[in-house]
Formats: sequence, C-alpha cells, structure tokens
Amino acid sequence: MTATNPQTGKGQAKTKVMTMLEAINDAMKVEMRNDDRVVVFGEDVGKKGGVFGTTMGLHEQFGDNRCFDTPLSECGILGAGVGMAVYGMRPVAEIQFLDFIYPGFDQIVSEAAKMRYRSGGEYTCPMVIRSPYGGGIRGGHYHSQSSEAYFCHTPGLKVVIPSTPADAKGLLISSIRDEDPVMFLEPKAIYRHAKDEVPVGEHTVELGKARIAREGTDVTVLCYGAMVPVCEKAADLAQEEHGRSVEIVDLRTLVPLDEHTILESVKKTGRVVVVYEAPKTGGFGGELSAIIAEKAIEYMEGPIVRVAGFDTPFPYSLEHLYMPDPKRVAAGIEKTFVW
Amino acid sequence: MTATNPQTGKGQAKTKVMTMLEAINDAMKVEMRNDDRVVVFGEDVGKKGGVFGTTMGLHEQFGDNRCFDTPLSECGILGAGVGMAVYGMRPVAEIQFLDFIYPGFDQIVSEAAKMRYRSGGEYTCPMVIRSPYGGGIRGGHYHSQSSEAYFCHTPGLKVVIPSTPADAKGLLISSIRDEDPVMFLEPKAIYRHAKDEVPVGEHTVELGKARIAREGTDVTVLCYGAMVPVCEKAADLAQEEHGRSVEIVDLRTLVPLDEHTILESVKKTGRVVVVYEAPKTGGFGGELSAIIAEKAIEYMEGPIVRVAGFDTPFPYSLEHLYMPDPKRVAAGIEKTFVW
Amino acid sequence: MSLELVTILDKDGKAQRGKDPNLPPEELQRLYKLMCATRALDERGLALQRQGRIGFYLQSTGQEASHLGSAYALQDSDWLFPAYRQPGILLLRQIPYEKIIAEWFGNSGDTSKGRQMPVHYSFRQANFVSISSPIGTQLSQAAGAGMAAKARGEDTVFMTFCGDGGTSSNDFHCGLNFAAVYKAPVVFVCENNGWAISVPNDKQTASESMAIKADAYGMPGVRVDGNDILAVYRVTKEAVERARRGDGPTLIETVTYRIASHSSSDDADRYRDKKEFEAWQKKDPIARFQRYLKHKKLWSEDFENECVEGTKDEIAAAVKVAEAMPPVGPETMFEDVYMNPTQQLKDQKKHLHDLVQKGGVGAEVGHFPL
Amino acid sequence: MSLELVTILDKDGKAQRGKDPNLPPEELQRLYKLMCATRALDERGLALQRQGRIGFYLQSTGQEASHLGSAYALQDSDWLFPAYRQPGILLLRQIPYEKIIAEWFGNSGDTSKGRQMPVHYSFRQANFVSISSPIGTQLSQAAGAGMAAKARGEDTVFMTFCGDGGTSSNDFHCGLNFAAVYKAPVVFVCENNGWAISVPNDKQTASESMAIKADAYGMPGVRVDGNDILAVYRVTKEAVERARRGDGPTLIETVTYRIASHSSSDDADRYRDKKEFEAWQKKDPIARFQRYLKHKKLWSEDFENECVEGTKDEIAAAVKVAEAMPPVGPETMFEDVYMNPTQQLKDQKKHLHDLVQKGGVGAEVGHFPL
Ligand SMILES: Cc1ncc(C[n+]2csc(CCOP(=O)(O)OP(=O)(O)O)c2C)c(N)n1
Ligand SMILES: Cc1ncc(C[n+]2csc(CCOP(=O)(O)OP(=O)(O)O)c2C)c(N)n1
Ligand SMILES: [Mg+2]
Ligand SMILES: [Mg+2]
Repeated sequence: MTATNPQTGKGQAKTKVMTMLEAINDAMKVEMRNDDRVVVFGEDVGKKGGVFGTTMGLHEQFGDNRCFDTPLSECGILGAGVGMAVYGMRPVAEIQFLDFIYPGFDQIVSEAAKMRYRSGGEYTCPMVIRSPYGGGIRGGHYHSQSSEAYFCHTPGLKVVIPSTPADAKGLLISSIRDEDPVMFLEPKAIYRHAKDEVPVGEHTVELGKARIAREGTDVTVLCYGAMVPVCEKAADLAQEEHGRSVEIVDLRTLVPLDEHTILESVKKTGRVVVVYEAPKTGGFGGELSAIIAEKAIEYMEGPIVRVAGFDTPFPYSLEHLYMPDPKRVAAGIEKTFVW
Repeated sequence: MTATNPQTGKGQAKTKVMTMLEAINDAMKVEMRNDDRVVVFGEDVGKKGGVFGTTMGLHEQFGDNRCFDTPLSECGILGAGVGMAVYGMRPVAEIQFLDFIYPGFDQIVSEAAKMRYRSGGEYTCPMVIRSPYGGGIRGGHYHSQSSEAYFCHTPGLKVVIPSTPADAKGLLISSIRDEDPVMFLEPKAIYRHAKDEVPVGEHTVELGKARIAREGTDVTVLCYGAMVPVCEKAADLAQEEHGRSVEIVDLRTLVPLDEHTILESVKKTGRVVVVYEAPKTGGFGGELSAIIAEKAIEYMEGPIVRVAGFDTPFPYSLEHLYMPDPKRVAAGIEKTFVW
Repeated sequence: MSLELVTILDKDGKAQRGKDPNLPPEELQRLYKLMCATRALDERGLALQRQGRIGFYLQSTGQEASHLGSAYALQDSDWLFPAYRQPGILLLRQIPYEKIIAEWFGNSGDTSKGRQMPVHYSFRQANFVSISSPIGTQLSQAAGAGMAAKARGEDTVFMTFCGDGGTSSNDFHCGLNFAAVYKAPVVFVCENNGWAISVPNDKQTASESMAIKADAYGMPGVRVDGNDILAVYRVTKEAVERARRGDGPTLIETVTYRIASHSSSDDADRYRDKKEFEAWQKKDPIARFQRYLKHKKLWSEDFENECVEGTKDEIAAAVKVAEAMPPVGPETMFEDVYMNPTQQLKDQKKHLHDLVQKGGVGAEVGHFPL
Repeated sequence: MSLELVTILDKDGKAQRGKDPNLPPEELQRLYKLMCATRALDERGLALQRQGRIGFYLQSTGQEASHLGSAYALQDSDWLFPAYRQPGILLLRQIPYEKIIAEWFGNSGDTSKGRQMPVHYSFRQANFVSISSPIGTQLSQAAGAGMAAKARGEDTVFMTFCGDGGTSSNDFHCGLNFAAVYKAPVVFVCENNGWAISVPNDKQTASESMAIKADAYGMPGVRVDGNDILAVYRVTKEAVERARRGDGPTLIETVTYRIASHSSSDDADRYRDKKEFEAWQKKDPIARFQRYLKHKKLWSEDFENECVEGTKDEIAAAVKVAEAMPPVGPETMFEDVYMNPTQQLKDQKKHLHDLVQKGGVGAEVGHFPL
C-alpha cells in the first residue's frame, strides 16, 4: 500500500499494516541498519526477543555486539547506557517494565539529564530509554504504572509517548537520532490493539508536535498513549448522547510540549478535559491544566476537568475500574458543560 | 517564655527561641525519649552530628543502637528503614541531601509507599525520611534540588515541608507518630534564618492542615518551605508598590493536601499565584493550579500564575537568578491583576 | 579458591556417612509431604492459568528442596522476607490452601484484597512479609529488620531469598553489606536456578559462584546442592544458629534448576537447550528424597498416595472454596493507601461509586503480558 | 585469604630489588613535579575558599601518588571517568591552571559555564569526563563506555575512580559486574583513604579489604600502597595492559589517607583521632618519592624550588587571570539543557531577561553547607 507521508504531507510512502509492537521493532531494525552506533540492550532482549517481543530478531540479525542481554540491573543498564552515549554511541536501552526503572533512576535524573548542562555542552547523552508503561494487561501495581510525570519534571530529558503504530515508528527513529536523552514510553495496553498502515523503511515524526487525532468544535480532550483510543470512544459517546463535537489532541511528546497546538485548540473550543492513566495528584495532566489556567483562562467556559487514575497504587482485581474508560471520560467531558 | 499552643489554641506552652535546625534536633530528642522504637540513622548522623548539625548530640545521648552512621548507600538506608518499619520500629532515616535520594528511590516508590496497600493492611511502613532540600546555599545542581513533586505523585506517601521552627518541630513529631511513610523535607536555605519561639517538650502539628501565614483580601499566594519568607517579602512589595492586600497560605503538608483552606482563600480573593522553587514544568504547583482550575475557576478574576524555578538543571553561579525572589514573585502577583 | 558444593544425599538417596542430620522419622515424612504438596499446588496453579481462570502463575517446580530445606531450619517466630518462588514455605507455616489459592483469584478471600498479581503472597500470621515484584528489594529490608531485632536484644532470625538474577540487584549489594557491617541475624538464601528468565548464569556474572560474593561483604558464603533437602537444611541450620548467636549473616547459594518456564507468560524453549533441562530433570529433588526415605523404610505406596493424590484432592476442594469467594468491592480500592483515607481518596471513592451506580463503566483489560 | 599489599618504596625511599619500574629520569622528575603542583593547587584552592573568594573546595592532599601514579599508566587517548579527588590528572593531561581555577570561580572562563560547584571539572580535550557529585555514578558509565569501545574493536582503555565510601554505591556493584561480564577494558581504582566524610572503613564494610570485592565479580583485585607512586604505577600498568589486551577489568585498591578534612565544609577533628592522622602524615607520598629521587640523584634544592615555589608563582598568576574573567550572563542559564532550547526555555529566558532589565531581582544566597 502507499499513503501520504503523515509528516511532510507530501510524497507517497510505501506502507504496510503493522501493530505497534511490529512498528517499534521495525524502527529499531531500520536505525540499526542505518547507523552502526545504535545498540539495543536490556534484560531478555536477545534470544528471547523481549518479554513483549519488541526486539524479536534483532539479536539474530545484528549479533552480540549490537543487541545483547544484560545482568538484572536497571542501574547497570542505564549507567552503562550513559557511558556509551557519552563515548559516542547511540544506545537504546530497554527497561522491561517502567515500574522497574527505579533502581536506575539516579542515572537518568542525575546523569543522563544533566550531562550536557553540567559539562557546558562538552559531553552529551544521546540515549533512548524504551519502556512499556501503563495498565490494561492485568499486571498489578508492578507491571502497570504510568510514571511519565517524574520524567517530565526532570529538565534535560525528553519524553515521548506514541499512540499509533506509524507514530511509534516515526517517533522512535526521531528519538534515536535526537542529540538528547529521550524517555520513549510505550503504551503496552495497545501494543497489539493498535494496528494500522505504517510507512516502510525510512520514517520520522518530529518530536514536539502534537497531533489533532480528531477535529471538533465544542470541547478539547488532551491525551496521549493508550488513552487516545479511550478518548476516541468517549468522544463518540459524547456525540451520541449529548451531541458534543469533541476535538482530540494526541500530545505525542510531553517534553518538549506543543503548547501552541494545545492553546489553539482550547481557545477555539473554550472547554477542556485532560485525560491520563497515572494517579491524578501530581500527574502530568495537572501541568496541562496549569498551562491553560495561566495562559488561556479567559477563554474557558467551564472548569478544566481532569479524568485520571485514582490516588492509589495500581490495583490488580479492580484494574478495570481504576483506569479511565470511555464512560468515565465521557462523564468528564459532560462536566465541562454542566457543573 | 510561654505562648498559646498554636495547634490546640489553648493552654500556655513553654517556648524557647530556636532556629529550624535546633527545632528539628529537639523534635528528634523528644521523640527518641518518648518512644524507644524511634531510631535515627544515615550518613554522618552519628559523631559528626550530620552535615548540617540536625542530629547533633543524638549519638552521644542515645548511643549506637538508637542513632548510627551507615555505609554510603541510600538504597541501604531506605531498604533497611523499610525493613525496620515493617518489623515494628519507627525509623527516622536521614538522606544527606535530597539530590542523593535516587539510588534508594525504588525502596520509597515501590516498597514504602505500597507496603500497606499491597499487603491488604497486614504490613505497614511508619518510616520518616528526612532530607534537606532546595537551593540557597551555593550547592550547585546536586545540593539544591526540590523534587517534592516526585513524592507527591506517589500514592502511599505523605509529604511534609515546614517553614517555621515551631512547625518543623510539631510536624516532625507528628510525622514520626504517623502510621504511614512520610517524606519530611527540610528547607535548608532557612535552617538558620528561620528563628522563632518553639514550644518546649511535647509539641505536635497535625498533618494535612495548611496555615494562613498572612491574611489578605485581594490575591492568594500559595507556597511552602523556603518560599514562605520570600512570599512574605513579595507581599510587602505588592502592598507598597500597588496597594495589594495579599493572603499567604503556607501549605505545610503537600500530601495530604488541605484543599479546603486553599479553595476558601482563592474563592475569597479571586486571584492566585502559586510559588515553588522546583523547575516549573511538572512541579507540584501545577497540581495546585489544576485543582483550582477544576474546582473554583468560576471565582477567578485573572490567570492562575505560577512563579517557579526555570526548566533547567539547578545552576551554580546563576543560582540567585534561578530561584524565585521577592521581586519575581511580586511581578507574578501583579500579573494576576494586569495581564 | 573454589567453594565446595555441600552435598549429603548421593543420587541413590544414600546419606554420606556422618553428615545425615538424623531428623526424626515423622519430620522426614512431613518434609516429603510438603515437597509433594508444593509441587501439586504448583501444577494446579499453572492449570488454572491455562484454563483462563486465573491471570498469571509462576512455578517453583524443582526448587522444593531449596526453599523448604532452608526455611525448615527456622523457628516459627523467625521472619521471612521471601522472593516469589518459595510457595512451599506457606505450607510449612500452615497457611491453608484456600488462603493461598484465594490470592490467585484476587477476590475477597485474599488476605491482600486482590491488590497484587498471583503468587505475591502476604501472611502476617506466618511472619511471611508481603512479596513484591521488583527483584531484590526484600534483601535490604531483611537486613534492616535484623538490625532492629539485634539492637533491641531480641533473638529473631530473618531469612530472605533471591534468585541468581537477584544477585545483580542494588539491594543485594547494600542488603548484604548492611547486614554484615551491623552483624545482623540474617540468612540470605540465593536460589541459583541457572536462569533469570532467558539470561543464564554466565551472562549474569563472571564470578565463579554466587556464594563467593559473600567475600565482598566479609560474611561466610556457602554453596550447597539445592536439590538435596538434607544438605540445604544442614547448612542453613548452621547459618541460622550463627545468626541467633549474634555472629552475623551468611550467604547460602543453593544450586538448583528452574524446571519450568519462568512463568505462565514465558516459553523457555525459545532460549534454553533441551539437553540441559533433561539432565536436571533427572536430579529431581523429590525423587531423590524419596529414595532416601525408602532406604530409611519411611516410604510406602500408601504414604505416597497420601502425599500426592491426597494432597491433590485437598487442593481441588480448596480451589472450589477459593474460587467461590465474592469479588472485592470497588470501595476497597481506596482502603489501605494510608491508615486513614485522605479527603481526596474519599472524594474519589464517591466519584467511582456514582459512576458505577450509573452503569457502563469498566475499562477493557487484556492478558499478562499480552 | 588476605591480599598482599603491593609496595615498592620502603620508607627511606629505596625501591625493592627487582621491582623498580625504572622510569626514565625526566619522567620521574615530571611525576614529582606533578605531585608538588597538585599539592600547591590544593593549598591555593583551600586558601581561596577561606578568603571567601570561592564557594567551596575539596582537597586531595596525601592522595597525589594514588591518582597520579594510576593515571600515569594510561595513554592520552584513554578515557577517564573520575571522582572528585583526582585533580592531579588534569595537570598530567596538561590542562592549564587558569582553566582549572576558572572552574572554581564558575565564571565565563569555566569550560562548564559556572554550572557546577568547584572541583567538578569537565575537560573533553583531556578525555576527562564531567564529574558529578552523586557518589559512584561514574563506575557503571565507565563500564558502558568500555563495552562500547570493545564492541567496536577499539583499543581505548577506561579508568574510573571512587573512594572507599563509593564501594557501597549501587554503581560499584553493577559497574564492576557489567565490566566483568562483558570483559570491558576498564580499570577501577578505589582510593581507600580510610574515611567517607566521618564514616571509617569498618563502618563502611565488614570485608577484609576493598580489593577483595573483586571476587564477587570474577575479576582480579589488587591492593597497593597508595602512598607509593611507583607501586601504584606498576600495578595499574599491568591492569591497563590486561584491559588493552582484551582480558577484562581489574579492581585496584590504593591504600592511602585523607590528610585534610573531607572538604572546606568539614572539620575532621569532630570525629577523627589525631593520632591516626599524625601517623599518616609521616607517610606523605611526596616526601617518600622525594627520598627515592634523592637516592637516584635526581633531586636538588633548585629542582625542589622549581617544583614548589615555581609552581606557586604560576598558580598565583593563573588565579589572577581566572578571577578576572567576566561572570556568566543570565542567558547562559538556558543553554545546554538540550541541544536546541524548547519554546518553554526560550520564553523563560525572555521572562528573566525582562525582569533583570527592570532591576532588583536576585535571591539571597547563603554558604555551603551553611
Ligand atoms: C527490578 C526488576 N527488574 C526486572 C524485573 C523483571 N523480572 C522478573 S523475574 C526476572 C528474572 C529473575 O531471575 P532470578 O533472580 O534468577 O529469579 P528466578 O526467576 O530465576 O527465580 C526479571 C528480569 C523485575 N521483576 N524487577
Ligand atoms: C549518592 C551520594 N550520597 C551522599 C553523598 C554525600 N557525600 C559526598 S562525599 C561523601 C563521602 C565519600 O566518601 P568516599 O567515597 O570514601 O570518598 P572520599 O571523599 O573519601 O574521597 C558523601 C557521603 C553524595 N555525594 N552522593
Ligand atoms: Mg534464577
Ligand atoms: Mg574515602
């Protein structure tokens, strides 16, 4: 198949139907062929191909020096990754679940994020940290958390979260080429559900540009990752039940944030709902509310509503009620009209 | 001296002038005498008495079993602390600078915060993690950061930040007595500057209650820790230069948050400035803005302004321009009137 | 200098002269039955997962001697900071099957209120501390608890477990270091089953053994045949006594093998040589101990039947009871975050309650790990 | 089994038979001069701090042999991932005094643009990677860089440093483990100066030495007299060669002593016995090496004068130059967060610019650490 390149808008790129998993795998293959400084490593990324299969075939194709398993230490994975990046490589480190990143958190916050700044630009850390995040797979609190807010609050890091296979591929390739450390968070709930046309071969999506996932006029919904399809269903409900025309903005990158697109949309609609899976208090959605309340409050015709995970650890049996679902989001949308 | 007990409002407690450092030291002494399950440990807290002197005299007075130095491992300090708390002690773990907490971050986020929840209430973790935070001492990015937002976004933790010596003592004793893990963050910039009457002996301040540091009618300033005295000076400027009557709310505990006091104040004034030292993006102040934008937007007569640290790592030479100062806060206050 | 591998039972089930701990007959039979029950529980757990009745399962098959032999050396008042592959200890400490199985279903019969994935048990009554998924975190916690008990002059001993992969964790390093510096009464058991999911020992560490890592902390390190329950018991008992005497911690490496795949989500055939697996199957710890019992004339067909079939029946009955327990109610989501819920949690609970009342809420949820 | 302490120079400065590395005379003199210069720089740094002209200083006095002897075994193309107590390496790698001293002042002469506290150097031209305060983080980074170089077939060697306290860090554990598993060309130098601020060795670890911790990672561990520059050089050279040959990493423990307080903020008299300090003062590595040079007839009063007074003059001149450099401008705060500033950073830069224009901004800033 062929389709218009979603990034440039021009040309006819060849495409192929892929799941998000396949698109991520494809992105790494493309970049590993393209740049021999790219190495992929982490726990079980070699022969096993990753616990979700995102690194399937890489070890076979590129060998031990380019794709390898590591000892069970996130501290080591990330510390070694920083060293590689400082030395001039393009490390792509996989953290098996985002919940397990904390043993290596120091290397991200204190080292990767600050290397360029603290050395006056002499040393840089172009590393990508890939990790599946979020709920939706019955993983309990240690295989389900969404802690993007921690990283967004850490100057020096970029934070990227795709919601479609094509974006996953394009954003991942752009992240690997980026000169700064990037947290590339993969919404595991839609690893296989998201399935769509993806450009074959070379394909990049610029970091820092949001995507209007759906145009609308009455209310803006800001979301990212696995919440995008949930919000799309909620928008359908809001349309059906109350005739609301919902605009959905898929942020794609949280840092750098595309404030321009956000503010344009909310100024147009005058109403906004912010949706995220993480615990409500202190989540990145609060930052979005705050930006709007600081820069566009005079356009607001209702409260800035947040629909988010609850302020509890991620539960196991009650996961379906913990995560924002279409009904809950639709209720949030309605609240911007009637409160 | 004697004074009315600020907590109960009744009785005449004996008081003594103390710096915040002394008040914190006093709180530990009181509680260690009071409860033999209380142990204080960390790097250099023994003979040296801590790098700031907060644990001065504890080792001498209570001996090796109650106050002791540890190996250089925040992971060990916090992991051991969790184990002690689970076993039934009241550990008070000191992290020398908040910037150095990340090697042990996993034990806080994955263990302390979730112990009660994940065990269905069978095991609990009544640990206090004390750490100096914030800028103001020419410490560069590794002795100056304010990362309270990470902890506020972690369900299961409480987060306490005093701004006066009396509160420091009362809140610390309450934190030690609390049945849940508490991050007790000490604004090192005012360790010695804050000097005031502090009740002698027994003194508690309830967690979860904000303090109106100054009453006013035109605009509310929300702040905590070392920003409180800065906001007080800014309020003077705003009064002098523009005749603004500023109400200052000192949050005292960020989790649990006293939303009631915040919302009462902003509904009364109709204008609000949120002040914090941490990098602006993703800081806890964004959460405050979001709460107001969700629950009281209809009372707002201007933008919800944030005055915060910039989105850079904490600098060394330019620290004085990085941190919010009275002038910058005053400019933020004015912006809620003229924007 | 290589560490010797401590063994008592030869492959025919004979105890080496002078090394037999000479446990009383009924205790030997009790241990055997516990091993069989642990295996039966495991088989049932995996079956339930395959039938889609529970969401996840993780087996300990092949490691029964390793965790039962070590925990058996403790007193009931001693504490455990376990990893996730020691279910037999729950049986040793007399937790009823229903309670264990209810945890798999995560319903109202579960002591942890359906908050965790299957096999992440917590049983206060057994001094068995809540299991968490992040590898290794229990090791420094055990050190801390040991430090506390010692400072208070109590004689509790703390036993904690990790895998070979766990030796690479931060907490292995600081946990062993703290325990040694403070001479805390802790026994660290590293169950070396050869694999950390798909990562074999030689990619985990270049050290000649896991036990030798004890040198780095100035504590004794012992390597023991983990499929030999008597040997495991014997070395652990010494370590427990040393700890209780106030002479500090020990690291014990039990050399064993993960017979099953890592968990119900894993397929070991993708990365593991069949021959290695087959060789280890021949070293089955239950069969080995059975041969010993036979030598001692403590084994009969009837006894075997009681241990295997009898246990299966009990487990089957327990599954029925556990599965029939009502689900946890939505309101329980907001409990136990803190001792007392914050205002925010109360508000959120009410919000969810209202949504549930209106109907139609509930996110789609897939399978682990897809 | 205790590790032997490798020594070459006896206290009279005589090299043990057959062990003298026989460096050329001019190299021996160069090393001596570097040691003197490192000490002089240190004294000046502390003096500037005491005069309130810089905000912080941290001395390496007494550890000159330890870090100069080890780094001297490298080629200039080899990389360093240092801790904060190896300033002599900058001199060895010919960084001009002004550049080093400008870092203390944190002004526009500083390669890191006044972003870090004094003594947190970064010099790309010297393959000297930016120092950070968090203890140990450089260790796993060095392992990673070594893994990369090895995978690419390059022959760069990586040397990284930590203190005795640093052995307790997470990164010590994973850094050594990774380096050993991948046989990365890394030399880990642990400068054991007896103290981690106020915490002595025996509260840091119960292991009999730091070098023995190498066992836990399956790499060679060497203990060397850290006040004997020839011994340090010799063992390090072997380790560097081993690394370059592809035979993997080594852990070297240099046994030395922190003669000064931990830093300008610390007062060691609060916690440290004067006798211990005095005993170590007698083992001064510079005096010891001087005696060796005297034996070799490579020392004279004139030479001494050049090394000590000459250096002091050069440093004094460099202080003048460095101190006179203009401060960093407010706009530099927003550079180097990313390669290109985000819109948010551009907006914030403009906001600060406007505030500065209006005048009166600037927070009150105290002293470190009060
Ligand atoms: C910190 C952390 N990283 C990664 C994981 C994912 N994970 C779960 S089990 C496992 C392997 C553990 O191996 P080992 O310690 O040998 O224990 P075993 O499963 O063999 O009993 C991994 C990598 C985790 N649970 N925690
Ligand atoms: C992770 C971390 N924790 C605490 C500190 C505070 N701190 C700075 S230096 C130091 C002691 C370091 O001792 P050692 O490793 O022996 O090095 P030395 O100073 O003796 O050279 C401590 C605790 C830190 N910088 N980083
Ligand atoms: Mg294993
Ligand atoms: Mg030291």
